[in-house]
Amino acid sequence: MTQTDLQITPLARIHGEPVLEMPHDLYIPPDALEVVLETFQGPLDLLLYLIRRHNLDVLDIPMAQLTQQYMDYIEIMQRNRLELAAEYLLMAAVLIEIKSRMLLPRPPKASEEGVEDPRAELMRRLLEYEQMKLAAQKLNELPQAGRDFELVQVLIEHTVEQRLPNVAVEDLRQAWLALLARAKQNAHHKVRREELSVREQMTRLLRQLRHGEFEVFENLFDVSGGIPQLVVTFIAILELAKETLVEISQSETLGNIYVRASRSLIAS
Amino acid sequence: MSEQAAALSQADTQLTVRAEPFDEAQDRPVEAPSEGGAVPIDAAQLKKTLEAALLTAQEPLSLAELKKLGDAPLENRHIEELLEQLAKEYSGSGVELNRVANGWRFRARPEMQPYLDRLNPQKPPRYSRAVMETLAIIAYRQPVTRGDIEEIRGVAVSSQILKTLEVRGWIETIGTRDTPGKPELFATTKQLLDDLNLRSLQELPSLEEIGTLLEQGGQTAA
Amino acid sequence: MSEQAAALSQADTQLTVRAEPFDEAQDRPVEAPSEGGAVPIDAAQLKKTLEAALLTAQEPLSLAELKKLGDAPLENRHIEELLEQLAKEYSGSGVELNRVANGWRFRARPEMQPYLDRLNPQKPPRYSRAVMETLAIIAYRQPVTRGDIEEIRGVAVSSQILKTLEVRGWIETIGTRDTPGKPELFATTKQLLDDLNLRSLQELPSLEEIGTLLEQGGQTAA
Repeated sequence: MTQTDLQITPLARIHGEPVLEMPHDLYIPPDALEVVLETFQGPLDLLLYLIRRHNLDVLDIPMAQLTQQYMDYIEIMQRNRLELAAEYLLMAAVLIEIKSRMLLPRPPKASEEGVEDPRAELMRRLLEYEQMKLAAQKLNELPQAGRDFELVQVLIEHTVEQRLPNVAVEDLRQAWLALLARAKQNAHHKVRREELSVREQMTRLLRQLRHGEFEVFENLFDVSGGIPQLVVTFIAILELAKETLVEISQSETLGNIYVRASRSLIAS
Repeated sequence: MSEQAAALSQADTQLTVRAEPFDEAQDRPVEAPSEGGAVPIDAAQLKKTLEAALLTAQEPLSLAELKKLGDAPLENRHIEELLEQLAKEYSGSGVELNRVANGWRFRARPEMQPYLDRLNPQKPPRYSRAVMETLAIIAYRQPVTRGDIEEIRGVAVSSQILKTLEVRGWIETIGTRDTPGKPELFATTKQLLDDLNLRSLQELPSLEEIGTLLEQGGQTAA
Repeated sequence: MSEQAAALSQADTQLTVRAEPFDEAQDRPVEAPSEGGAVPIDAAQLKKTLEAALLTAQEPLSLAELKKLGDAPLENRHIEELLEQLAKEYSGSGVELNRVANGWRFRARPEMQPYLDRLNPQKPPRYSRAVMETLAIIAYRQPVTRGDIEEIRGVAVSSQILKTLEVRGWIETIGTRDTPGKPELFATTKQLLDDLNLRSLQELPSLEEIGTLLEQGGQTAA
């Protein structure tokens, strides 16, 4: 049980003081043990620690010694009612098993074929774990973006204002098509086909009548648009009347016909 | 790089005030000694640090912040001198060092933007189906109320959708219908026609045509 | 600045191949004409654009992306030449141009970090041993399942650990192993390499180099 290994990393730091070995005194503050326990990454880590601390040979582990030390450790933990991960107990079983197998005399025949050392698997795992443990340290030493160096990022001022979606006529057509398709599935949503020009005229007329005053009927027509245009405008006025969007009045027979937007239509 | 590192560690240890200020650019004593202020010895080193700080900062850095980069107390004008030198050094580059309201910062030169945009071609945003259908309904069936739109679409129309179209200047309310609740009537604007490059609504694909298209899909028209 | 703009718009229109390549640095005909390849005319302009792009980019830029900055099709080696020139120009500055796994990017020189930390005292947290060991196992043994990691570490690997690494963008699942339960296979990402300023996994410290307790203890290897 040499204690000369100076390279041991502290087991833990308690109140800033490194704890290099398990305290030997009778009383161990439970919180200290908890810290100690947390520093180990698992049973393999603990075993590696014990191997290094006691200068044991990984390739020829004295199983009795190692097992004894491991069990002592587990016992302290359990005595202090610290919750031990199941892996630690499993490892205890593994160690005891290896130890007992090593006590058994080797079958003479098998020894010729070079029966595997019961410790081989444990050794392999210890070496592999240690390699990864060291690799983790190395990785952690590599300079890391954000931690050890900053990335350059210069501003680009996007002077362009927020981009708005472009819409093409085709998009509108597709949207309407989708509506139609859906409307067909629900027969009660009847989508009437209507001359678009009528709707357009309806909107135009409503805009014209926005002021809320009576407008002379004839003034609503754009004669330059030709006869079809006149017809469409006329239908639009009828449609507006039907939808009670406009009021049409005539004070005397054959007198002027006036049209105005419904009172409610006049936007405040 | 190792040279760099060496220079830096040197700077770490040497940061005392040199009696005779050096003109770093020329590496010889400056003719006119500065007005008696403490001159940071390794101005070149400090400039490099300022450069790194400004290039990595996400926000403009104020003089107060930049001062923290010196190992010795610094005067504003020293920092400003270095910043102006830096700005000059970057004058031929793709970025520029500017003084802004809350400090100094680098930015890409505006002329670079068309090129930089090639790297981040923002996909043109698209309107949702709900927005497009609402627009189609208003375009083809105007003037319509929200209720009309909802009836045709078979689902509720959120205010957000109408707002989107209004803000875009494509629809407007042209009054209210004289029914209970006085619902607003929506219509499309001339702006929409302009944006779609149409002279009038009649140039929209006719509903007849659309119906035909649909029937090609093997369905019967309503 | 307007000069800049002028230069740029000029570059826009002039991008044809000049018969006699110019040495941009000296602005006179180059003695030895280049090996007959198309030489981008305004190499200085392109370099400036590359510079602006790299200084503003949030991520490393690949050659393929950098090529988009040219107005004419470019060969890799032209871009690489310019990048190397750029890197050299920045050699005396506070930042450096590096090539990493995902391409090229600028970073502040690591020596600057102690200074930059003064501006931004909150550092990203250091990862626990458990996280780093898990990362090491994934990095050196990839692709691995959670079971593989647990086997090596001898303890259960919490989902939190894997999550931490995934959120950081350092590991990802690249499929499942064809065994019962179809466990996910983890591998490291290019992002990890970028963040460690490496070009490939081969630049990670080699396991031989890392060694083991065995060699450290001066004992003979098996």
